[in-house]
Amino acid sequence: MISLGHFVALSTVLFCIGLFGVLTQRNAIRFLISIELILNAANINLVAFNRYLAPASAEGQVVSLFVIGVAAAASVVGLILIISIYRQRQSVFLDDFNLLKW
Amino acid sequence: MVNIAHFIPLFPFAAFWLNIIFGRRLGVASAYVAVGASAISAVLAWLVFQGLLSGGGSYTLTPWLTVNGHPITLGIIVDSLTVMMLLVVTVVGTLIQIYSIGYMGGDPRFSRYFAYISLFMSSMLGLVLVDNLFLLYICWEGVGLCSCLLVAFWYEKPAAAAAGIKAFITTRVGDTGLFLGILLLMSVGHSLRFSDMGVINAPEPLMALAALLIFMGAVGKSAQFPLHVWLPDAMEGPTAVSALIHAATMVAAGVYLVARCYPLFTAHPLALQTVAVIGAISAVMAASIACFANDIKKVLAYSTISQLGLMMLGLGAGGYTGGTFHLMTHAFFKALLFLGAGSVIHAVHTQDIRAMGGLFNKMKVTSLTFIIGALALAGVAPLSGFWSKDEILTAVWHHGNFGLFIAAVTTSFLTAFYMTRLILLAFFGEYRGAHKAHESPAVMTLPLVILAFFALFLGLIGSPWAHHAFQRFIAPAEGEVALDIGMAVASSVIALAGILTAFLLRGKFLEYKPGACPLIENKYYFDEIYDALFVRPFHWLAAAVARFDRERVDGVVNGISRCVQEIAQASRSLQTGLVENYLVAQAGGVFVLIVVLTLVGKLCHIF
Amino acid sequence: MSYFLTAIIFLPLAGAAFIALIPAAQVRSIRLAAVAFNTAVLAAAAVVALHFNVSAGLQFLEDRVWIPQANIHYTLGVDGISLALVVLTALMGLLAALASGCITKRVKEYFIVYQVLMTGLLGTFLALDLVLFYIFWEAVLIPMFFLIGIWGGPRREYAAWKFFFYTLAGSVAMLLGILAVYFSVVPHTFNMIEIARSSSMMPIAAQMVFFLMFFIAFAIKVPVFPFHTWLPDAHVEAPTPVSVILAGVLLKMGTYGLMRICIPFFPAAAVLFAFPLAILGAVNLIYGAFAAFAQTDFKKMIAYSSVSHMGFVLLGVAALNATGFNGALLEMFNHGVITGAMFLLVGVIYDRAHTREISAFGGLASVMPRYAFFLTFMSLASLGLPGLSGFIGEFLAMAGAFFRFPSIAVISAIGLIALVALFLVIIRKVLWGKPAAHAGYPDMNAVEIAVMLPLAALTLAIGFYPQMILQFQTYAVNALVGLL
Amino acid sequence: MTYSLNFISVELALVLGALLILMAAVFGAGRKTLGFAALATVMIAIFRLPATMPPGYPVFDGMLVSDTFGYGMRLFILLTVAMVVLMSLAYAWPQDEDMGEFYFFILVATVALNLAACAGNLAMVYLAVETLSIVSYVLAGYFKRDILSTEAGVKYFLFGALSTGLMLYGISLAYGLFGTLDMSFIGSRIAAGDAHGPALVVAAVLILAGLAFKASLVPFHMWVADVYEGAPWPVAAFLSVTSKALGFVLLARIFFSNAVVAVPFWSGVAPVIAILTMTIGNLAAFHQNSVKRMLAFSSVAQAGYIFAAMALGQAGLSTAFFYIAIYAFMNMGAFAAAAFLSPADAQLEAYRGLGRRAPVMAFLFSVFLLSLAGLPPLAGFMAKFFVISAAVEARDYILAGAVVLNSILGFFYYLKVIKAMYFDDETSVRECLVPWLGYLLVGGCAWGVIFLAIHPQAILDILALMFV
Repeated sequence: MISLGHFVALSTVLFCIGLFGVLTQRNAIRFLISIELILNAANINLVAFNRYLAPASAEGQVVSLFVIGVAAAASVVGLILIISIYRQRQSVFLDDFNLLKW
Repeated sequence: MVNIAHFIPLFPFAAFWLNIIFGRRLGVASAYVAVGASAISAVLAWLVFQGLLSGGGSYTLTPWLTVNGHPITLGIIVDSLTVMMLLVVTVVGTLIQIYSIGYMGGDPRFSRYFAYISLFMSSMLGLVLVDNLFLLYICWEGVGLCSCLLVAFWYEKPAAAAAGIKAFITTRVGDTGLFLGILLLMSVGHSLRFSDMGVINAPEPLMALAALLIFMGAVGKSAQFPLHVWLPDAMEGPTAVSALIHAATMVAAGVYLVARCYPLFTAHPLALQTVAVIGAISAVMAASIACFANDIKKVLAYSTISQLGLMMLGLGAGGYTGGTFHLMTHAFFKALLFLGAGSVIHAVHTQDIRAMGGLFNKMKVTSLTFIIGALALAGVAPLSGFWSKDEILTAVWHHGNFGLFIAAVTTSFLTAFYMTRLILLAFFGEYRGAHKAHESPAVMTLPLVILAFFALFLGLIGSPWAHHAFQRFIAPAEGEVALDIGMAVASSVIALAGILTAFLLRGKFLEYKPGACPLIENKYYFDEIYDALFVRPFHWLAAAVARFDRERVDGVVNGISRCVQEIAQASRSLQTGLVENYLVAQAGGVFVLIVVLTLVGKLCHIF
Repeated sequence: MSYFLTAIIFLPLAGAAFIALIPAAQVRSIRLAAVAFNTAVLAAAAVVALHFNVSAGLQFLEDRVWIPQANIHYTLGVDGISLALVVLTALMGLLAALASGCITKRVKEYFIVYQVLMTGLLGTFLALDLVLFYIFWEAVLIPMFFLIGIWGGPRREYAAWKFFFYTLAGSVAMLLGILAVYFSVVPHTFNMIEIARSSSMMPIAAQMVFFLMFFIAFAIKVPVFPFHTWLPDAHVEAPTPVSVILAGVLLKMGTYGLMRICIPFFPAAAVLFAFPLAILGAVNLIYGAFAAFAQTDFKKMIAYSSVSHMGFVLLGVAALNATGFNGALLEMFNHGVITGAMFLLVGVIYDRAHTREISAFGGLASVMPRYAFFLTFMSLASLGLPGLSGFIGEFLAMAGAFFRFPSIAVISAIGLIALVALFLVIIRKVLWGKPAAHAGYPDMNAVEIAVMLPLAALTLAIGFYPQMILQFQTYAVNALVGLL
Repeated sequence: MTYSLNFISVELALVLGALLILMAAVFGAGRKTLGFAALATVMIAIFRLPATMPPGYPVFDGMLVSDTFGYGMRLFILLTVAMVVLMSLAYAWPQDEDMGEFYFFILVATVALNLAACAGNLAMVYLAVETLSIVSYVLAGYFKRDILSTEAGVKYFLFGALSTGLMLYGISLAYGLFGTLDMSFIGSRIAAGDAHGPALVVAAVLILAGLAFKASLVPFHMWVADVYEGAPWPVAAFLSVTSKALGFVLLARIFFSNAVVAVPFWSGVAPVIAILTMTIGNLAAFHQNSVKRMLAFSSVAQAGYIFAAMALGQAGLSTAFFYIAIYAFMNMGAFAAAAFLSPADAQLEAYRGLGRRAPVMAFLFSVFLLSLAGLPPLAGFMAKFFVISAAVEARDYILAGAVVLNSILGFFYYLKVIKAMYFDDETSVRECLVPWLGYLLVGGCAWGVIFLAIHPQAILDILALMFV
């Protein structure tokens, strides 16, 4: 029987993978994917806690729906920016974005 | 009639400002302004003298400053010592100023000279009039300033400039002693007035120290033993200046100070003894140097130091009247000698007595007056020098200290010796100089004659024929004074012996090879010692301090700013511009925060 | 008279605003406006001096609430201690404005910044609320930074930076001190009078720490020995009128602070720190004189000499008795007048010879007799010749120090002799000797003499009748001694 | 319900205005008209604000909270946005930029800001912060053709996405801990002290990450310089004043108003973060030769001072927001003046000799810089003075000493700019003409800086109401 522990474990694992992905990626697109992982880990948490801890209200699920919507908007904007910088630098590698420094 | 005394210094002071501001326009008239002012002062001094005889006394004018709760008031002291000094300063001053009209004839800064002389007169007169030590110190420094300005009057000559500064600094060293004495007296005795100088009940050693410190000021000003080096160099100034300041008045201020604070010194025998010893040393040492000096003004300068030493010896040996009497007579005949020397230099344009000779028949008046002055100085019987020097010898004899008496005797002997040597070399034999010597104009010779008159007859007022009028006038409390015939004879014998030996050795004076007696010829190497001990270390220390300041202290300041800049430079390079670094930093920050907080939570076991 | 002090403080600021309206081209009218406003300030200061009741403490009091939350009041007042300094500031302000003829580039900005500086200075001496005092204290920094930085000599920026950050570091320590005192006085207040009144309650340890916090700020301004290296640079690089104000007034802010804040607020600590303070005073005196002796730049010599003159003031303050305080206050006033005059004279020679190397002068007495008179007069006043005002201040300070620490007073007597040697050497190197070939300089013109005459007259007058200044101080000084 | 509608009528007006402007831009309306339209929208929103009084009623059952603190902050946000719009009206935009979207984004951001200011629920906090961030990423990268601007946009996105992601995860953990996202409920649970332990710390720190990113505190401040340098001047001003203020508002709401979570957090770690922020901000700004980057780091340092006040706990809160109010005037004025003085080239050399070429604007710019540095007669000093006196009152001498020492460091680089303007003589003779609107804005800010120095009473009374 899947209990709350499993869900929390799953979400923590997802969160760590996403975090690891964010910190080590060279490629901007892979970065976006890792961000999605983190957001979905949070969603899992929200839904699981709603189901197991506060079944009365649907607050957790409603919020996770919102999160999905907003996450989509965020990645759209992210992609726009990455495309616009790609058009200028012909590369999406994060190391190339180093004109602004010191 | 006495309380007009405080106007005496004001006239020369006004003359000073007149000459300074309108000097250029007044031209020669500035001399008349100065002479007029000091003449008026002389008349006022005479009136005050009459007032004193008819029972006048000291009086105070206004409270001036309160220090440590005790008021210092501007007071005027009118007693025999002051009046004697007033008369001496004004009379000699006026005569010398008349003389310097001729002597300073063509000088471009004629009016500036008379301005300084008037300022000197006013501060000297102020010095003898004020009734407390603090105001005396003010006039004391004023006098020192004027001596520096006048010595360095021809400041184009580097030697004159250096001599002026040397004079001011050396006297200032002494004055600092006086300054500390004043502070000590104020902190212990709470009063600086001369009248209650003797009655201060304070711990013995402190009062002795105060007396010694005050004496240190006198030593500086009267060019006594340790601080005498400035007087011979001060001869760089015009001879009239040397006559007025470095012979008659200013150098006597030291003796005046000791005489004025005499109750303080007599209350502490140790202080009195030091005065005597210092006087003796200066007298003998200066006299010995004078015997070998070849510059006419240097001879007279060293003779002044030795005569002042004699006066200090007299005072130190308890002979208050002797010291003051010699002070008065010495002022006149030493001024005469200097003015005579001035007239000689004016004629032959050289100061080296070996290049003179045979002036007697060329400059009749100057030579005659000069010889009278010399005899008075040597202490030959009827002249003024004999009476006052005899007083001192009797005082030293009664004092009982045999060493001091020997010093006094040798000084008298040497004085007679070098004065005769001077006269023989300068006025007799054949003329060795290049210039055609001619007698000085009347304006210069007239003061010589008047001074010669004083040199001849001034002594008599202290002689038994005038039943010791001067002694009774100067120290009424000391009771009857008798002339010690034996001592009078002895001093005459000593004087004649001195003259005789000089007469016998006259042949050897000219072919005397310099270097035969290096110690005395080089003036006991005082200048070199002081230079090595004080001047050079002072410069070295100043340079060291400036370098320390520039490198060390500034170094620290610049160091701090440089290291702050370095830290800033380092922290700036944290911004690498690479996104990964930023993300790692952020995630790292979160991780560190979590770890720290859980630890902190565990520590204060909140969880 | 309730608004009089505010008028005095903000009159120069009004002048600045007025000058801002004048077009930059009309240089003459700008200078006239500046002189006019400064004369008005001097007149106002004179009125205050005339109406000053000699036997009363604080007068012309103004007390308005400024920020109730932080209990900050706009309090002004003048008493024996600050009166002489206010008059000095007004006087030097006017004379420096008159002597600003040598400023030719960006004259309009110069006078605007100059007037702001004057406001800051006047405010510092009149403020009785600690925060108000701090605000005016810091308000002086920026104008000085501009004055030295824009119109200064070759290394002006280094000097401006150094001056700014040195003083800022000190005043920041003072800010902490002010707040610490605010919170340790039971009825929390910034008012200096109340704090002084309730100063005995503070524990001795707290008093000592707060004393040091304030002392650092004032020591840098005085300047005291280890913190003095900004002074020579600032003086050498500042234009003449600015260095007149710097020497004439700015150095007094430090010693004024010592007497207004450090001594009355922390009497127990003051007694404990009296001996070190006296030692610092003696070191200042001797160190300054020796360092000055070895300098080759004429202006740097005068700068170091004012370090040693401030040594006298420190000795006076360290004496913690009526004579010492009187001497310190009088020496502050005299030093302002005399060293201000000396810097004006250095400016006169610099305008003609365009160099400050003392070896370049010589024999000027025959070339410029009037200049020679004034330089000799002022040098003698600086070396403390009795009969001139310099001596009276030094005498009282030394007397005060002697009563309390005789050994230190004796040691600092060496400084006296060194000072004499220093100024005589200055006279010899500049005035005496044969005039150099090219030294055909014109003598002092009318404006320069007009500026020098009041200073010389004041020096002579105080020298002959010191009661003129001392009468104002006695009440305040006795009150101060009463607190110890 | 009607009260709730009334409450969000401010936001509705803004949204309506934004949409209208977008439509007008599509139909080719002029740049000036769009600007004034945006300004009008903000004015209307401000007039709607009183309608949200009186405070105290729940809005949308807890999602938003109506209290005087929220009311005050919404007024602050609307005023600062009005300033930003005024600045962008007067700013010399490159010719080919169409301004419609710009004003649209600004207004949307304002809506998000207002909602965040009075958020009562953690979900609302996340939603508001996320929408604000999305809009800010686009604003930061507004100059599509300028490589610096796009890089700024991307960097801001990458950094922002991570931090909001972390915040969301924190919120989900909090939801797990307390079973609800309503902040007042969470606060009372924590106050009762029944939920604590490492989990709470992790949740708190993760939420803090999101907010600290907005408020640019130390570990999360790396993005500031690069984004400000790349972004156009008005956006940099907007980010440095309004969104930074929002960061502090949310910090106050979550970590202060009711929850006393992580007590060790405040007394132990917060002062360290504050000191680090100040010091690193000041030190990094030392050697900048671009005025924009220097101002960016100075805003980080100022954030440090604000957080120092907050680190003193409940007592320091009103001082912190007093500082924020004055900071808004100073910083907005400084950014505006810097923008008008040399719009294209932000290097220090471009500012040389401006003291003569544009005397009034240069003088005002110096006033702002000196006020930021904390020179006494100006409001900046008053703000710093209150912070230091709060620190000394709380016996936290280390913090007080740090603020004092940092203000010395601050003087160094602020003076460097003033030195360049007044001491050095100019290199380029480019005439600097500023429209009257610009003078209105900069003059207004200068008046604020000087008036608030003389009479800080005006703000102190409002703050007393807000933190009753």
